[in-house]
Amino acid sequence: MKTVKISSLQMAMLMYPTIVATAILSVPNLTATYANQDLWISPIFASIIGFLTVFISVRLHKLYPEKTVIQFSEQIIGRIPGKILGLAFLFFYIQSTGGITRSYAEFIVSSFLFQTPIIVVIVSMVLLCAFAVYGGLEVLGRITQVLFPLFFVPLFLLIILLSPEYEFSNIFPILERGLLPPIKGAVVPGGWFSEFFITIFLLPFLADKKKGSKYGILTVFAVMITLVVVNLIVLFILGNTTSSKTYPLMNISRYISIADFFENLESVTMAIWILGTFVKISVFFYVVVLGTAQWLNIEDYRPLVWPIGILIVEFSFWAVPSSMAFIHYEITAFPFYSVTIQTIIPLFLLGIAFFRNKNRNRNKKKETNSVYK
Amino acid sequence: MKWGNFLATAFIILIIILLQWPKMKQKPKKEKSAFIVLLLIGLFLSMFDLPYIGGPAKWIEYVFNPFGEILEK
Amino acid sequence: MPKRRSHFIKKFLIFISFIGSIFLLSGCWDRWETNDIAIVTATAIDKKGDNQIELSLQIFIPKAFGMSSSPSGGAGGGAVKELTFVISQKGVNMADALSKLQAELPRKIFWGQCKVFIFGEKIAKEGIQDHLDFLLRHPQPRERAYMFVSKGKAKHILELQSRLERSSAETMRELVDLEIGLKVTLKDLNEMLTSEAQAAALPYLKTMTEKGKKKSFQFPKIFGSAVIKKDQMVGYISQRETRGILWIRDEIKSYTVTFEPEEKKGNISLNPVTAKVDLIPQINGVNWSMLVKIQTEGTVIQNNSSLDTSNLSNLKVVEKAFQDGIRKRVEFVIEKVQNELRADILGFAKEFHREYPKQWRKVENRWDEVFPKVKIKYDIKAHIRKEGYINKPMKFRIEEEKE
Amino acid sequence: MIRNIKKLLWNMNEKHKQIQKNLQEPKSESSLHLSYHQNIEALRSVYNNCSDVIFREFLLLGKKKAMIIYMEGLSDTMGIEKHVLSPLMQETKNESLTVNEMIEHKLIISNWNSVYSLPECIESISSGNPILLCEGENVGFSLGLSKWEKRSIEEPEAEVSIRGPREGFIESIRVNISLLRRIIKSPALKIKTMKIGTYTQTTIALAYVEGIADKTLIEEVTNRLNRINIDGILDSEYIEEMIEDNPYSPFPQILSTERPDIACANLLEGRLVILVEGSPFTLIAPISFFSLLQAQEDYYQRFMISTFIRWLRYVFLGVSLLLPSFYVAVTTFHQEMVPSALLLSIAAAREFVPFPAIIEVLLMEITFEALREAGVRLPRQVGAAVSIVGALVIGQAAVQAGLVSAPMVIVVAITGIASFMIPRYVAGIAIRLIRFPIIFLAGTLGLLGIMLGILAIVIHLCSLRSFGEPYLAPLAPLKTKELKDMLWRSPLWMMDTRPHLTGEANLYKQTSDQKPGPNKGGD
Repeated sequence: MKTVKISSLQMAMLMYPTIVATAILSVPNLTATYANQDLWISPIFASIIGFLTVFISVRLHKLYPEKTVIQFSEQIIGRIPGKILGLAFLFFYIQSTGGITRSYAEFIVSSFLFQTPIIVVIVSMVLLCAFAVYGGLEVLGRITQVLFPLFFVPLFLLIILLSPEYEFSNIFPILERGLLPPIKGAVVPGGWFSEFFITIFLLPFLADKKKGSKYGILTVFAVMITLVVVNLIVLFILGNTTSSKTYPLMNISRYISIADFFENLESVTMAIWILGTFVKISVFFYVVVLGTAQWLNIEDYRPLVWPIGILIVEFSFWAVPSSMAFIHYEITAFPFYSVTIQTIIPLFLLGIAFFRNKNRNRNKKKETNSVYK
Repeated sequence: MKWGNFLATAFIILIIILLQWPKMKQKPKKEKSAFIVLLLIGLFLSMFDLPYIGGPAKWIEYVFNPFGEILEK
Repeated sequence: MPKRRSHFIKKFLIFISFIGSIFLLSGCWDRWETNDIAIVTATAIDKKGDNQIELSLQIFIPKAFGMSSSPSGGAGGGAVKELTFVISQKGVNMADALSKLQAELPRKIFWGQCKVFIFGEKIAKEGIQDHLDFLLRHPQPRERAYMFVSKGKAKHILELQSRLERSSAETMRELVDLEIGLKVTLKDLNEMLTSEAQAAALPYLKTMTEKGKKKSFQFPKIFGSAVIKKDQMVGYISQRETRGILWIRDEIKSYTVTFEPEEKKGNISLNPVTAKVDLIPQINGVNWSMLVKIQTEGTVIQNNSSLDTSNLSNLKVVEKAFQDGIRKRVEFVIEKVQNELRADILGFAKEFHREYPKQWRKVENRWDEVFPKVKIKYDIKAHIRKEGYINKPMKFRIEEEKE
Repeated sequence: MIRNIKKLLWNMNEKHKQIQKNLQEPKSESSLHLSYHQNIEALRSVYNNCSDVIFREFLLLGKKKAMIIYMEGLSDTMGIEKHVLSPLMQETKNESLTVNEMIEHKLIISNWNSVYSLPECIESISSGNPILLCEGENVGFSLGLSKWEKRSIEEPEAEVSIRGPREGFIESIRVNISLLRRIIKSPALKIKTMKIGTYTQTTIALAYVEGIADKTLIEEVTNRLNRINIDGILDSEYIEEMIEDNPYSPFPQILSTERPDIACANLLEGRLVILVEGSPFTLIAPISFFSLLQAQEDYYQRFMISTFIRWLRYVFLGVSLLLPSFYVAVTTFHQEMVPSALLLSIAAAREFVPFPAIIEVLLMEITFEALREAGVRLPRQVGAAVSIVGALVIGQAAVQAGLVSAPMVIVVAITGIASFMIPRYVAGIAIRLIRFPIIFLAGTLGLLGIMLGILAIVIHLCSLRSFGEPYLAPLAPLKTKELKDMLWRSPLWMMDTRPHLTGEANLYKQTSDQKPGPNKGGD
């Protein structure tokens, strides 16, 4: 394969929409269900999982600098178990991609294009992502660099334009029922934060490896800040009705009104949000394709893009029966599933690899001592 | 089994093969077989009425249900 | 060269399928031409019979708009052509009535621009929550739409004509935007009804008649507010009292304060008035009290009294009078809300909850009983900062010149 | 099926080989003979039926037979008579010079050289240089006396500027090279020439500044140029299409310009310039998307004004690409987005229009494009008439007849004006072309469709390269140092560095800290 290189800034710009794009839409609702007016504290707790995941992924990367988790898990726990674990990862990512695609389409169909067949929305997006993934990681990196300002600046503008409507006192009382509700609320965004494990698929391709961990941590921090801010503005505007809205951010963006002229801009919000979702689906798609290729020991992953695209479309139907069921899944299963696969298992891998290396080093030292001296 | 879905998928797979195959000529056999097998899995899945049969989400929900119950309390 | 060839075939196929799909796709689904939609400008919900509601829509007629705006159409110069018409239908709930309405209209009903919702008094007394469910769930109605309660049938208000604006809906919207009365959007209403107090106040509409020489003209007017508790209308407060609410809610903006200084004849009017209002909840054992703190400033716009405000000692008298005027107003309305209506439309519950979450939880379920017992303290500071372009009252001048 | 394709491809291959064979002219390896007559015969048979080739025989200094062969109209007849024939035909008695000495001493010509083979002779003749052949010599002399009619240097019509040099390239490559040389006097300006086109034998010159331009880039371009095997080159576009990175892209990956100052500016930034004989348009490579949006005049105006104009251009690029589709999306999908009053008037205006909005837009856009194309091709006087008729028909009659709505006319007009804002014609065409698929997308999926269209364009632009350089260069991959000439136009004294895309070695183009001010110069 050609040596593909992206900069660590590009990695950060890839990761940010990957986490934030779907999180800003549904996290305020999901956390408000548990944390009520303390929903803005939850992302701070949740970000601990993010920091931990980035730490694990950077550590693992340092032990196996040129490899992704699919490859080195075979080295750590042996060939057959490694393959099985790799399959689990692949299954997780392909299913997540399907789920993300479906929730994207579900959102579009339920708020904008009511009569459009959902398959059209899904297929058009997956097709575009397939083209981007086919172009390779370098192209993805560049795309996200173009899209990042288009995604971030409007989000920022939204915060400013809505400022006349803020009712800051909605934040009180802080920690009314102690720390437990915000911690419970942190469980769901925790699932999002553990998606930072995807960095393990990007780190081997960094041109400036030294900055990798720094940018990784920075991204977690940026995501945390974004979620806190988004949760706060949702709270400031919607107050105690936050938990009853399916897409709170959507509701507040409908509330913008400037000079009686720029009103009802939710379609624009949707359009911009699509950019983030595109990056998210593309990154997940890329991870699945790259992982599959590595799992099968194939050099060029590009031909696999198309068949996996079909699988993603099928999974998007298979994985989710209805939008209510998906929300239920997102609360009761997804966070645990995501954290198990992306944080806990890698943690075990890291532990095993660490001990093995120690042993090996000791053995090596012994060997070198005995043989060459 | 929905024939519409199956036929549409088959058609798309045909297009994919037509477009991608010429580029893969020089590639090793392994790659070609992986490509075909993945396509066949896609074709196989398209035969089911996917939204209405228990999917992976349900299995996972089943596995992680205890945790979810703790949260719901 | 085989490579190039295959490349070409690929691009060609993609192109063909792309174009083909585009042609297949366009012309269906969610596309609605502007001449296929019926733009709803206002909605009225009334009670009809025992268990039914009557949904009335005010719908814009683009044809008439084109006529009145083009120079050739307006040549007649006669009566202004009506730009809207009202259509109504009954049903068990809004969605039901709406589907019946749709069957009567050749165009698709479009809610996206509907900025006025009016509940008839009867239905408001019965409960509005069920209808709010529809408005909040349906993606088209706007959260920013203004909510009203009307005296009598709401449908009548839609049927009124407007002389300045395009429609009566537009008139009402503009009236609210001037912030003379309450300004309640769908989002606000939803928030207020689900908040701790579970009470809200909506602007109350009345049909007024102005008798002209040739024919009388009817127009809608905001006339105080309707008070809603849980989800039913429990009472009504007058326009004057509504101003008291505006004071406490810190929403006074463009209205003139007129008061009479003690022991002096005549009035002084202030405009504009700026104010800063704080509600400070206090709990002392079992005694719950609320400190209403108002700091306000105004500019003299008319002085009919015999006081020269440029005199500093006189100014103090005037300021005192100003202060008392506000106090009277606020006291009056709080008294009414607390004891007569027993609906916490002022958001006291929220304040207590925020300041004293623990104590609040004890009374959460019996706030209705606690609310009337809350003692109110006042701390009102009123000042007059400017006196306009002339200093002494006009009266004075004339008298001075006489002498 | 696959076998069929295979067969097809194989056939293609064979055909291609044959074409290649045909294209290669029978090469006469023959070097010149000692026999004068044999040489003449060979040349005469080559130029059989070419009435414009003149064979003039004369006695060289009264002794030997000699012949001068040239093409009428390509060579300087006066010069031949004055500087070649008249000195060589004078009989001298005492001297016995060799032919070489004779030419060196007698000919009053600065530029000549010896040729040893028949093909060389032919090439020399067809490029206008007369050939002198002598009895008993197996060497011919190519005399630098070519001269043909050419256009004088004028202001380029396609790229007009208000301030800045007014010279434009012309069809003669020599003049064009001299125009470059007049601006960049340093010997570091190198010019490599080659001939492409089996029949046209067009001279192609590759110009670059040594030390600034990347060496691998020069190699790459040379390779691509050498790969061209075609019968004729009529314009630089032929070269452009043969060496592009992605021939299926609507976006130009090579810039063409008529102006020497633009060419030189790019040379100094480390880019390569390809000049083609017979075309006033020179090619510049590699380029990025943003250089299509920059006019040379940006650098001849005060930087604030240039920055403002640049931003205006970016905005109107978006407008010309998206406005019609946005109008379609908003009026047919997202009516709630339009402010109430505006929606009511649009609804009123559209009330009697028989077409759906998307058809209306397409109708108008296509008519507009047709009008524009008609205006370009027609003689200038008629062109004006066409545009007046067009404006009248669309602007007034169509609206009054109720065929289109007035807001639509405004939208199309603004789009039209916006597309004129793009300084490079080729980029403008690309944008105009892409507009149509996006209108379709907007008509099917509303804003979502527009967004998908934009995403597709972004994906395409991001995977596009111009001679190995990413097409969206300073933006993606991000080069913070180069944003100063993309997001805005920094003042000249702040632009210290060259774009890193082309020359890593010679990064700084001027000393930094040259900010002028009263305390720096004079008293």
